[in-house]
Amino acid sequence: MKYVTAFIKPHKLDEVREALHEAGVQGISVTEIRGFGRQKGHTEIYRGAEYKVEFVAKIKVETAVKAELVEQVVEAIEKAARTGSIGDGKVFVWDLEQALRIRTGEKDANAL
Amino acid sequence: MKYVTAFIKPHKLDEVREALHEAGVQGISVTEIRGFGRQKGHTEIYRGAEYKVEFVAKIKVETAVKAELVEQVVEAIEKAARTGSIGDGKVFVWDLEQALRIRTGEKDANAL
Amino acid sequence: MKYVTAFIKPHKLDEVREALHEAGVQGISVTEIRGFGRQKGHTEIYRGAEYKVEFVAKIKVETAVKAELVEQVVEAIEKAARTGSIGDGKVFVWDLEQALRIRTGEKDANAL
Amino acid sequence: MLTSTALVLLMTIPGLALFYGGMVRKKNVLATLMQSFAITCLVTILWWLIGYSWAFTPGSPWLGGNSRLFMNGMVYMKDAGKVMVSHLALTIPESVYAMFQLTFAIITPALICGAFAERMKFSAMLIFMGVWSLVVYAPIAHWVWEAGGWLNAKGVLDFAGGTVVHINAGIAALAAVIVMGKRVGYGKEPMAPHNLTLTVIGAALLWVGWFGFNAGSATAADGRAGMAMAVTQIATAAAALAWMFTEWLLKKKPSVLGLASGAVAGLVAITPASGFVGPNASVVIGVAAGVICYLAATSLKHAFGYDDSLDAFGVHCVGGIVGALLTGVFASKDIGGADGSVVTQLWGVGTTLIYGFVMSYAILKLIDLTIGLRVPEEEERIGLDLALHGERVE
Amino acid sequence: MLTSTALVLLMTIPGLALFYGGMVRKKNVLATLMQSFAITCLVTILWWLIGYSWAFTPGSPWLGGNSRLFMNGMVYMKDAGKVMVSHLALTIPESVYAMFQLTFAIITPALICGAFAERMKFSAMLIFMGVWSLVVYAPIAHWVWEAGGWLNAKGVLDFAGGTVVHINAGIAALAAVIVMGKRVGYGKEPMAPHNLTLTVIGAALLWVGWFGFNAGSATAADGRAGMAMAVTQIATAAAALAWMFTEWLLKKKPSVLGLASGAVAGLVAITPASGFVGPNASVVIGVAAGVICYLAATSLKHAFGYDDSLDAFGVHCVGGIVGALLTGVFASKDIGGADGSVVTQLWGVGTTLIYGFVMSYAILKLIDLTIGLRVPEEEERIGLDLALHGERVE
Amino acid sequence: MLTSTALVLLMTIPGLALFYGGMVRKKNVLATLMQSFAITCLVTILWWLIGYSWAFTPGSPWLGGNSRLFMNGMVYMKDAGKVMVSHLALTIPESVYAMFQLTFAIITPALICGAFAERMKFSAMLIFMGVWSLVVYAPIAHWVWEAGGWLNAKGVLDFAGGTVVHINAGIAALAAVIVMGKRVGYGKEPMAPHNLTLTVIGAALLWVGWFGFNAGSATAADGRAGMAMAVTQIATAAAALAWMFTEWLLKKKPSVLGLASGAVAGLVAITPASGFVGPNASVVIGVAAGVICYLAATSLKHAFGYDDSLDAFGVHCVGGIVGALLTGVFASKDIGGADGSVVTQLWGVGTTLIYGFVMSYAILKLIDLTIGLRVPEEEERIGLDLALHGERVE
Ligand SMILES: Nc1ncnc2c1ncn2[C@@H]1O[C@H](COP(=O)(O)OP(=O)(O)O)[C@@H](O)[C@H]1O
Ligand SMILES: Nc1ncnc2c1ncn2[C@@H]1O[C@H](COP(=O)(O)OP(=O)(O)O)[C@@H](O)[C@H]1O
Ligand SMILES: Nc1ncnc2c1ncn2[C@@H]1O[C@H](COP(=O)(O)OP(=O)(O)O)[C@@H](O)[C@H]1O
Repeated sequence: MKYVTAFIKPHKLDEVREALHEAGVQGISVTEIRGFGRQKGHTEIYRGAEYKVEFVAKIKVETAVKAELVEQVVEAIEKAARTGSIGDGKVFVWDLEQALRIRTGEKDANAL
Repeated sequence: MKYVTAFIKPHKLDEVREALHEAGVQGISVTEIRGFGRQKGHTEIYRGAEYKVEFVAKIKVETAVKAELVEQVVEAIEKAARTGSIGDGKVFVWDLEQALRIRTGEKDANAL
Repeated sequence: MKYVTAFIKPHKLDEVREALHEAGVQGISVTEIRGFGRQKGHTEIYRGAEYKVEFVAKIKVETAVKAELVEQVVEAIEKAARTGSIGDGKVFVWDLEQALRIRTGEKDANAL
Repeated sequence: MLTSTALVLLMTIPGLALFYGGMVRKKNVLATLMQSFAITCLVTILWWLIGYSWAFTPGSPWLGGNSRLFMNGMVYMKDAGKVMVSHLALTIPESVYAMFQLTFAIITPALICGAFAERMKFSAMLIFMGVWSLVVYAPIAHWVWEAGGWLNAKGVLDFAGGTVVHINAGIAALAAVIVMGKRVGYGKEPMAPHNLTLTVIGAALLWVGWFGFNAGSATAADGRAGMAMAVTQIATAAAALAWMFTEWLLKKKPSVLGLASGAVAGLVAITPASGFVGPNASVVIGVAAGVICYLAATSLKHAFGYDDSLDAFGVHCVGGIVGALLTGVFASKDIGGADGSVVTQLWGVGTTLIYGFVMSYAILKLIDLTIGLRVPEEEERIGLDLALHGERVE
Repeated sequence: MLTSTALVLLMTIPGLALFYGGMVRKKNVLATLMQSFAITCLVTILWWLIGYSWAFTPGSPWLGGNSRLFMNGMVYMKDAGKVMVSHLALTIPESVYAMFQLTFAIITPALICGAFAERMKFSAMLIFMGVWSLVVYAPIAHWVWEAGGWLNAKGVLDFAGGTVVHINAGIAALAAVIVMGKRVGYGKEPMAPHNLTLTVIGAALLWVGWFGFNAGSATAADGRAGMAMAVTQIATAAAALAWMFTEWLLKKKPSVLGLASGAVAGLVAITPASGFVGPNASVVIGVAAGVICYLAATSLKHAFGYDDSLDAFGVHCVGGIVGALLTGVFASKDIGGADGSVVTQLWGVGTTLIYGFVMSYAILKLIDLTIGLRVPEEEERIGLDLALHGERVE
Repeated sequence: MLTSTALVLLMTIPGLALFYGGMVRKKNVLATLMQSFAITCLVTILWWLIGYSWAFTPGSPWLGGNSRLFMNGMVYMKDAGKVMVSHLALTIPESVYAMFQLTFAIITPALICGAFAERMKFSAMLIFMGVWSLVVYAPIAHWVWEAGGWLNAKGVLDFAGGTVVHINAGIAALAAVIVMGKRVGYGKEPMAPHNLTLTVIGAALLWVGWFGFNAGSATAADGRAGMAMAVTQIATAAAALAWMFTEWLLKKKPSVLGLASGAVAGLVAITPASGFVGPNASVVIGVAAGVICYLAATSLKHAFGYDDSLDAFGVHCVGGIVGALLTGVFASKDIGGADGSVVTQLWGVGTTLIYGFVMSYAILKLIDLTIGLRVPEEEERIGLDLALHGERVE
């Protein structure tokens, strides 16, 4: 099994979710995060005091998939999340050792 | 060392935490996330406009443990988090390469 | 490639970010989490009812780096995040299989 | 009086709604606001239909008459220059008097909601409040405030509602707590207030609005109203500080919830006394209310183990009793035209406690046996906002 | 009257600001609050300069005169004991009358903001509101409320602004919606209200403030003001419950947004009628407003597919029409000194709809062709708070 | 007057509490609300004990007498029909006058809190405010407002508190800032306002309440009160727009914080002038206040590098000086019965600045040397909500 994590632009979440679904992914977990990277944040001004907000709001999507699906899944995310402008984000892939579905006790590939 | 991550129902956090403690785990980190899976979200209605909220609120629990503890830990989570109804969540396990306790500089197994 | 995750004290984020930058890291992702560990939470009292808030607010910093950078990176975090008092947090390192920059399609080391 | 009416409306919505709304968990905040708002609407309609007539027209010593059903006959006639007035307030139009009294009839049931917050069905709540308003509130208001009411005849003093409003609501709250039982997870899970900012705004608006409550009850902008305002302000401040310092002493930290709760306790306790006492007495009443209500909301509640979610009983019933009895001690002929008597006051307090408890308990039991009072456990877990109203904050 | 003025100011800031602010997405809440606040300031200055004079001094049947530009001649003279009074309100100083009327001139344009929330440029909004206030609001106020206005002469009844305020604002809202088009993502992305707590506070303050609106319009604290207050209270409660029960029936859940919206619909509908009808008529008006506005804000909007973000048209224009026509049905000589006529009322409604729509559309188009009405799509995505004002909530 | 009192109370809680509470970081919001609320209570009790007597009874030119300690002798007598009145306000009961003045005595110290927000010990704050209220506020109020006060005798004009309230609070704020030093991390870490929604609500309530402040200071609902209300409204709008446009010009974006701050600056500046000037002068005062306070809160603060957290000095002291001096320029005999003189006004401003600064500095130093003014750095980091009060928002 593989574990795929993607950092994407927030308004792309819906599209990525659908693309993953079509690629056969059954479950994903999503977190709101702050990204620091090439894309820069913005400035806020309060009574003359300027605050540089360094981060950009991003979404982290994570999903465990069968090893054979991983190519498709990465590609699906890439297509759905791409806008072509800076800050589109990254996809990372790890090897996953074990998986377990809590409800049924199913293990590994069956648990995804 | 192994790294264990579990996605569970929010109201199960306390029980899981205790179970982990009993299994000998000394530290955990917890994040609020949104889960998309077999369990479906709910509908909200505002002045006749219906919004399908697709996600379900879940809790992500992550902890690094000594390799020999991993079986017990997974089992502890499984037992504590199970309600038997859909949406109970998953447990994933990775291999972990290094660990470091920032305060003392201790490494690996000693750092957990 | 390696993937480094650190759990640190919130007010240390700025320093860690700068240290990572100096160590050559180009992008990081940051999440607000709740930590349970040796450092204990606090007590709140509302009309005589005491609530033990077990967790301590922590920050999770994650970044993918080239394998050869990993020593420096871990060290940079260690130095920047250390206050010497309990609750300074942990650093964990994994092996990373793939990386992809969504905007350009660049792969692995080039994608970081 | 128009102003006083607006101020007292401000007390319930948004005042009380926010005071309570800030104290519940986030998943129940809208449901809690909705209770105050819906009660405002429901009681208004019932008041127009029946309530005003039953409470404030002459009838028997036990209940008013039917002459003002549908606010019949209260109509203003422009050309004739005729304005109906109530026999209870000769200097203002009866329509204004009815509206001013309506705001009291609204806030009383709304106060009860604090007791069963976070677990009652909305439909059951509407039914309970509707019935309660007519068979508990209207009669007691009649007994105490209508010239022919039997407690009024006995000489029970209740300037602005210590007995009719606060003891009455507080004892109904206790009945509700007993019938309904505790919230799921009470004592085990944290149930900390989700946003005390709202609670502080609410308490502040209650304070501001209470001027309308107490000063308005003089039904004229004269010296008595002025004195009512002064003692209200002083007693409230004294009670807030008393609660805060007690907590500081016992729990090591002064809390904003304590300060705000103390202010409300002071407002409650000075209510029956406000047109009858002077500044020095008001300080005593305030301090007593602050300390005693603190103990009621903390030690007493823990000792008996009931789950009065937002301390409707601990603050309103207990504070109301403190105020009613001290009115008996301090009321001075000079100020209010009548000397007080603790024994007479006990009559008012006792009757209200007994009648209010028995009736409230009965109504609630009846509803529980028919449509049920509580939401299913699963809905309580999800939170009432989503489960009952399909809405969510953020 | 001083109090009424304070109460009506309370309606716009913070009342309306919060009512609207709670309904937008979090990224637009400050921008939405800012609209109400900036309009309050802008219209105040224009009123001092020109607006008051054009609306409330004698002139032609179409527009007032220039005698009160810069509030000229309204100055109070202490020693001479001289106080200027308006010919429209002989018992209060003209400065007070002008301020009371100003609060109406403020809330009317502020209501329009609900239609184009979350997408309009701040600069364009300021310009639109400034022009609209002078070329739409001032004339219509003059027609209906100044003794020499042509609709006034025709006998059109509008006690506190059903036509001048609500239909007027509501039809301008429709024009804005048509000119500006839908929000990016409308119908595809969720656009749920981010914090209904704010909306409930806002609705409650609108209700409280409306007493100033309706009772104050009697320009005296007499029996008519009292009756205006009573019918306002009853109609509002009836409308809120009507909306809630309709929704409960059709959508299975009673929502707090529905209850609050219904209350506002009731306040709107009773406005033109408040000094002319009695309690029973007010219940009918309330129920009608609750049900019809519910349908307007849900079915009607979906049927036509326009994006009236916060239902400024659906609640204010539709509710205003319901109220204006039912005033024709129920107005009674006994109460307001004049019998109502639906035909006469139709004159008022029709003229306002046509003049208001045409003028609003024209002004908006002109601005759109010159500086543009909408923010760029990227800024709409980021949210107006950051894009326009460089600020953020939390 | 009852209404005015309720309105002015509304200014401090919840008005000012929210205005300030929204500007601090989330970890300090409850502590900030608590300051306003606790001051309200504390000053009420001190006012009853001593403050009122020292400020508003005849005594020497420097301080009032002791005849009204414990509000002695102010009691209303129902049967005798006797009502005590103050020699300063013959048409209202003295109890009402004392309460109205109390609301001013409350808001003045509460304003100072803006300067040392996010770092002062709660206990130290209570002590400072208690002492300050008696040895700074009471004497200055006596000098300016009591018939025998020496500045009053000199002809210093201060209708509703430009000098007594705003300059006084503002200069104490500066003293506090100097004694206490900067917040930990000031200039390095972001300290952005956590929730400007609260700040906007607060500013709006300040505006609404200020009608009570300024119009109420006429101590009668006459033409002067009406004019006071009109100029308050116009000056506030002018100042808000002036601040907004200045910011728009210099920083490229109009902010809601700017608009709200400008409104407060305008309210401050028109306060001393409100019963003395007409509409046109009020526009000038408003614009001047908006621009000058903007510069004070931005450039001046940065130039000197002090940390006046919420600009209590920049807005209240500077705005108060602008208003006091322009009152000298514009006050007209026609309106207020007295012509203004800048020189006389300078006397009032100067004495208040010197006496206020020296005394405040001394009291603060004394407390600092005994129990200490600031919380430990660790507690400042955690936030005052948890550290001092054991509570948290969400
Ligand atoms: N090395 C990294 N490790 C973890 N997250 C990263 C890394 N680099 C970038 N990110 C995440 O991806 C987001 C986008 O990266 P950025 O450098 O701004 O643009 P781009 O993806 O177009 O190169 C960042 O905001 C951050 O959340
Ligand atoms: N493949 C996956 N990768 C990551 N998280 C998942 C995956 N599948 C499910 N989850 C998480 O587990 C939660 C529960 O999954 P769900 O399919 O709803 O029910 P069940 O666990 O009973 O099969 C989801 O809401 C999601 O947060
Ligand atoms: N085994 C672990 N797995 C994951 N996170 C951990 C683990 N142990 C500690 N943490 C995180 O590190 C934080 C600090 O740990 P703690 O035990 O309090 O102090 P210290 O780091 O000084 O030993 C915790 O709050 C938690 O977020």
